[in-house]
Amino acid sequence: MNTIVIGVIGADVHAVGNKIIEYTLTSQGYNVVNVGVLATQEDFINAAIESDAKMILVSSLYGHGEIDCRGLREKCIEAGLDKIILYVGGNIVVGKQDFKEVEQRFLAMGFNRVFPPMTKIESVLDIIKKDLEEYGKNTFD
Amino acid sequence: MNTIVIGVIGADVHAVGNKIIEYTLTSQGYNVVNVGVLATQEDFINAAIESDAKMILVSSLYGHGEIDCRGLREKCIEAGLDKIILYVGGNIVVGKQDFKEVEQRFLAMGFNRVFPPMTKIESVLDIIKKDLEEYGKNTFD
Amino acid sequence: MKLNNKKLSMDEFLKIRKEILSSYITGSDPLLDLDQAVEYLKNVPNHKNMAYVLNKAGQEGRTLVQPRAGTPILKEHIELMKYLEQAGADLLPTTIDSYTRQNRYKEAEDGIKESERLNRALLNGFPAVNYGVENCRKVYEAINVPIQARHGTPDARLLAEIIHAAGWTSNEGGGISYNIPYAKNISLVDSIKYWQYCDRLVGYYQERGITLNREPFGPLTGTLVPPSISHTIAIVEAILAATQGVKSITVGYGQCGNVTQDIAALKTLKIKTEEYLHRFGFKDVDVTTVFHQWMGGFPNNEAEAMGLISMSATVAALGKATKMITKTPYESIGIPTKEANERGIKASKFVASLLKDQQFPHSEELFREMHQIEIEIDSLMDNIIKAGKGDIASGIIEAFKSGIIDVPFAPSKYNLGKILPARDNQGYIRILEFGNLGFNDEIKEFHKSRIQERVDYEKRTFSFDLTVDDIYAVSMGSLIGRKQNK
Amino acid sequence: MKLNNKKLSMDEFLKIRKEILSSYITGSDPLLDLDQAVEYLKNVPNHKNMAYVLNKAGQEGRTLVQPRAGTPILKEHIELMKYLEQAGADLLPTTIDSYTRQNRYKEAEDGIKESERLNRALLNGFPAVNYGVENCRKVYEAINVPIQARHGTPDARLLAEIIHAAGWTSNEGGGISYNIPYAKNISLVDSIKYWQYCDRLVGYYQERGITLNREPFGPLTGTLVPPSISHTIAIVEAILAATQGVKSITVGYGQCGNVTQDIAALKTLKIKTEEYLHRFGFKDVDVTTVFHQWMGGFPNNEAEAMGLISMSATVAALGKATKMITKTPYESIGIPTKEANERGIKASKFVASLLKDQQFPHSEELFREMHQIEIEIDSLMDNIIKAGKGDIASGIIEAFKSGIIDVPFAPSKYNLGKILPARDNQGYIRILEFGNLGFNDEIKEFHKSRIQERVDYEKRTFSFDLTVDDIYAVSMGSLIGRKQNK
Ligand code: B12
Ligand code: B12
Repeated sequence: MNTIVIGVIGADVHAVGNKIIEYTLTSQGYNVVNVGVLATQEDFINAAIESDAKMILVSSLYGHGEIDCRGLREKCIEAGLDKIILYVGGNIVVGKQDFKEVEQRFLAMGFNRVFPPMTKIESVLDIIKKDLEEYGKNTFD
Repeated sequence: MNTIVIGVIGADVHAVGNKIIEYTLTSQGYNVVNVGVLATQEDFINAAIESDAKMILVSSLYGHGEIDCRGLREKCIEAGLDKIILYVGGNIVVGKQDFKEVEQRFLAMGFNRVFPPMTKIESVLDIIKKDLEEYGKNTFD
Repeated sequence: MKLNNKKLSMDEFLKIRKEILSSYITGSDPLLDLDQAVEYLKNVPNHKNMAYVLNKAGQEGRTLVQPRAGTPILKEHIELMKYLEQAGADLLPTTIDSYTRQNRYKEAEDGIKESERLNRALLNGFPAVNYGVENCRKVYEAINVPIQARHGTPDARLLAEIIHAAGWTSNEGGGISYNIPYAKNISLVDSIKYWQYCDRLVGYYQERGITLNREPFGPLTGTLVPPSISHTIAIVEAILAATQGVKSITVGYGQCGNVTQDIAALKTLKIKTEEYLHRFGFKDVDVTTVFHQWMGGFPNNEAEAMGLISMSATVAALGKATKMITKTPYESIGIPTKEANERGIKASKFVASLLKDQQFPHSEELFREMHQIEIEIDSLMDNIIKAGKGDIASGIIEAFKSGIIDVPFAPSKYNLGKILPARDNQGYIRILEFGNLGFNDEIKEFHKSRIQERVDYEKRTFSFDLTVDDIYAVSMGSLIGRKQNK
Repeated sequence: MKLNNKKLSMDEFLKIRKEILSSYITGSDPLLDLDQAVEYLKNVPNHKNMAYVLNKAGQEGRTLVQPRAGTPILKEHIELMKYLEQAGADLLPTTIDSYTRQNRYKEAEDGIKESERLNRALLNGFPAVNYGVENCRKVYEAINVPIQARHGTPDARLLAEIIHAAGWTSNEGGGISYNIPYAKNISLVDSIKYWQYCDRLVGYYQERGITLNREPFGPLTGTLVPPSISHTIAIVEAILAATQGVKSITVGYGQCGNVTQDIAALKTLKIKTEEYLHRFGFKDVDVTTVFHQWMGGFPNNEAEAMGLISMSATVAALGKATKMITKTPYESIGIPTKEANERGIKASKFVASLLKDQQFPHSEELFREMHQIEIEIDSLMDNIIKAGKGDIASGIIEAFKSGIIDVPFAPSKYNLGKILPARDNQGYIRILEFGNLGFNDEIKEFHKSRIQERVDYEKRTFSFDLTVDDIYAVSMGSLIGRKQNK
């Protein structure tokens, strides 16, 4: 059973989507480790190490995502999580910005996939499955 | 007492503004001759000749104003109304168009003043007064 | 020939038909052969049949959404229709241009040409008569929901022939509602006859198993029309239509702005139409309702217009109208772009969908207003029936002549034009000046006392000023044109 | 130190104050001298005083409009405020950024710098503590309507000091409502103490003749919160505030979507708050209400969002809320531009103004729901008072611990998180899973039977699925997450 770490990064308390993501991924048969809201980068990384997770799914709703996510990939690598798949989604920047640009910014930070606002978790289950199947084909450094 | 001819030109039946214009100009002390809705260019001109009017105030609401108003100035001149002041207002073209352009088109047709949508008659009383005071200073041909 | 409310015989119908079809070139199209047209209409699937779709929505208690739209260039009109369907319109319209409405097909033709030449619309709608059956079928075939002609044509006989033969399953209008607010010199006798013909055409198809929908135009002048007056006219037109064999009728009403009065109006509209149809012997007519979002002057600001549109949609949904006609954020400016139209549709549909499981609760205030509207309708109908010595067609003619029924701000010289409406202190539309309106004294007293309450509150006098202020009020953000607002 | 509901003595207050002011550099500003602050606040004119303006609107039965807005760069924030005032906001907010809310002033400082460097907002609000009194006064002085801090800060003591001394006459929040939905690890005992201090500060000014307004945050998690739960928390916070000397309280409620439930909620909110304030001996507190436009997930399409906003405004106006907090067409996307914010304001204000002379009629359905909310509140309040052995502060702590009171979807570990809400067949929010909620059996039976009705109708089972579907529903255009919608 594949393990996915989920949580809401930074000073962000938006809990509803997080609870739904936990519920949905669990019913899909994944082992979900939820670090909850107000999670630090370390919370994500420690949970991923402990649970031997293949994927970290970061939510950021409140707009500070850009500040909060910087350096996560580097810290993962330092912690030896050199194959971990990183997703980010929610409302990850402040305001309505051109998504193409936003995506570039987060890809440059080392995320594997970046999702625009209103992407329901149900609609990305296929991608998650596929990416997990291909886990390990890439190392990130 | 100055006489003003008012009416709604063409196949246009919007009667409400027309009734209010009649009421408002009358209470301002003008002699108002109302040719009503569905008025032809001839209706306006005949009324102006008969009543010795100084101004014709054309309303057009339904969008066909551009077609309906063409040639009015020329017909006025032919009929000897060479000093008559011509106003047009309402929703004089189809749709939302740049008003500066619309104004140019109607000025080119020989109107003295052209008003954008939502110009309440109450808000142009001063201009009417001033233009009537200056009546005769210009002939149009 | 004297007018009365009798079904046109087949002979009469066919005789008039011949004349009509020869009145303009597109009338000679072989596709107007009745057998061919029946064949074509038989193939209209249920989901593209207005009568079917409305009846179903009525049974399910849903409120459908229909915009207004029409543009002169065929290709663009088709694009427009597809776009609005995509935007979520449950039902499509085709608004007909104003020259066609006055049967000025020559000027309409010029309008098409000019529009094509300048590549911008110089007509305010789609000139369906000029385009003829074949082109109208192209419109019908391009879309997947029912389509209806919406216009304002006193003599729409040729138009009706063409659109129905083209698969358009509904026609808006009526001998009264498309004359009094839309014409100046056309006699009511004539326009009612013309519409008896339009209805008879629908009856003809009905006899051949094809149910088409007819919709009297409820809002009339759209300007402070008290519900009982527009309802009475809708009821009379429903009876006239049913007499010619129409079986699917959608009666309409234009929002007045007081929520309770609007909901009372929507409820009584259906109740009283069905009641009078039954009284006149028509027991198998499907009656549905249409709510027109605010029909008077709109605010200029687009966000405010969206507020008004959505508030209207809230009322339509809570009042369980079968459909609502949407406005757009450009209403006060001019014919909307398709994008502006889309915004009106989307906002309205969202609200309707959100509220689909809810109703406006029954309350004393609601029942009181429903009762008020009902006794007013009865008073008017009694007088109309009396005036026609039992014949509703001649009754309505007489009633308009004497002012028993009177529509505020109507341009027609066949309308007495003596009544003046104004709002009371809660924004209900009441009547200030009755002229000869067929209201009994008790009803008049009620209206006067309600307006008096407002006049006292605002410390002003009973006069036309009230009406003028109320006409401007909504476009300036108030329902009631209070004195201190100036 | 044990928590109880007692007014802080002047000594205690001043002692804590000293600590607070020394906790961050801007706390040492001489403008925070209480005498100076009193002097400054004395010069606030009535039309810029939240307490005055709300009280007046409440008496006139009008519904005022207030947006949410805040941006990190001072100059731009001032521009934003002026722009929104121009757009028609009757009351102005300043939304505080999320780092400040967690007292992370260092990160807020970085956020300001980064935002200035990149010339785009990297913070989701205005970091008022970092800016200090002088800059906050610049905001106050630039505008002509009352201004309020809106945030979500468990420990807002320094923030409260700074904003009030700057002429901001209202502070949103409360020891419960700004903890449970906004924090994970902060103990309720602490946050209530922090807010006793904030309230005491307002009480301090009150004793010197300056009435400031306080507003518990009504919507909590904004997600399917049953009215009786949020009302009970609002009532408890009102009592806590009144105990510290607050005299102007605005209790809040987030729209649930069923119109009748919303209006019943608005009416009972005022009635029950006043009732309990009286019971606790506070007879001279002005109670006004605030209605939050839909607080859950919004639709993506901007026209649909405008529909939702205006429909919300319709409910606020008919329910006679004293003010409403507006949303914007960008809600589902991100912090709005000022233009998008303006659109929400204009649409809402238009609707409020249009409906100002109308009310939702009294009806059996409305009274039934009001009664239901009232008995639920009484059941919860009884249990809370019992749990605290008469002390409401320790009562609420105990109640949260045991789940007597429980907020759905709250992130706080001090919330039991066992209840699950779901809609019934008319869209009323009911409860599916009660955990230990302080409802008697009769009330529970009622909730279950109402949800059962829906479950039967949709032929599905009683489960968390109902809740999940209902959470998504509005953003997808339905109120009820029906099974067949999927
Ligand atoms: C009520 C109304 C109707 C009623 C009219 C009833 C009647 N017989 O009077 C009905 C429902 C019948 C109707 C029909 C139609 N209408 Co209409 N109607 C309106 C509406 C909503 C309000 C008009 C009104 O009464 N306003 C209140 C009065 C007091 O204001 P007013 O008319 O603007 O007049 C004031 C000012 O404009 C100004 N003014 C007017 N003339 C002049 C002249 C001068 C010189 C000056 C200085 C000032 C001035 O002073 C007046 C008093 O203050 C407007 C949109 C709007 N404004 O919100 C559309 C509108 C005018 N209608 C329109 C259209 C297209 C039609 C129809 C073709 C289609 C349809 N909807 O069925 C038909 C046309 C029928 C025909 N042949 O004319 C369009 C015109 C589009 C365009 N120009 O691009 C509008 C703008 C709506 C829209 N956005 O589509 N309509
Ligand atoms: C409810 C709500 C709140 C509640 C939250 C209660 C709680 N504790 O959970 C309250 C009222 C407390 C709140 C507070 C705030 N909020 Co808020 N809130 C919302 C709102 C309306 C709905 C969020 C929600 O629950 N949606 C329903 C769930 C199911 O959807 P979701 O959260 O989007 O999650 C789904 C998807 O996004 C996706 N998803 C999420 N993460 C990920 C990750 C990956 C990898 C993938 C694939 C998918 C995915 O899957 C989830 C399930 O399908 C949104 C706006 C909106 N969406 O309409 C604003 C919104 C998120 N909030 C916002 C803000 C600014 C705030 C506040 C700062 C200000 C305020 N309004 O007080 C505070 C912040 C507090 C804090 N420190 O975090 C902004 C963020 C702005 C931005 N990014 O530019 C928003 C967008 C509103 C706005 N337009 O201003 N909020």
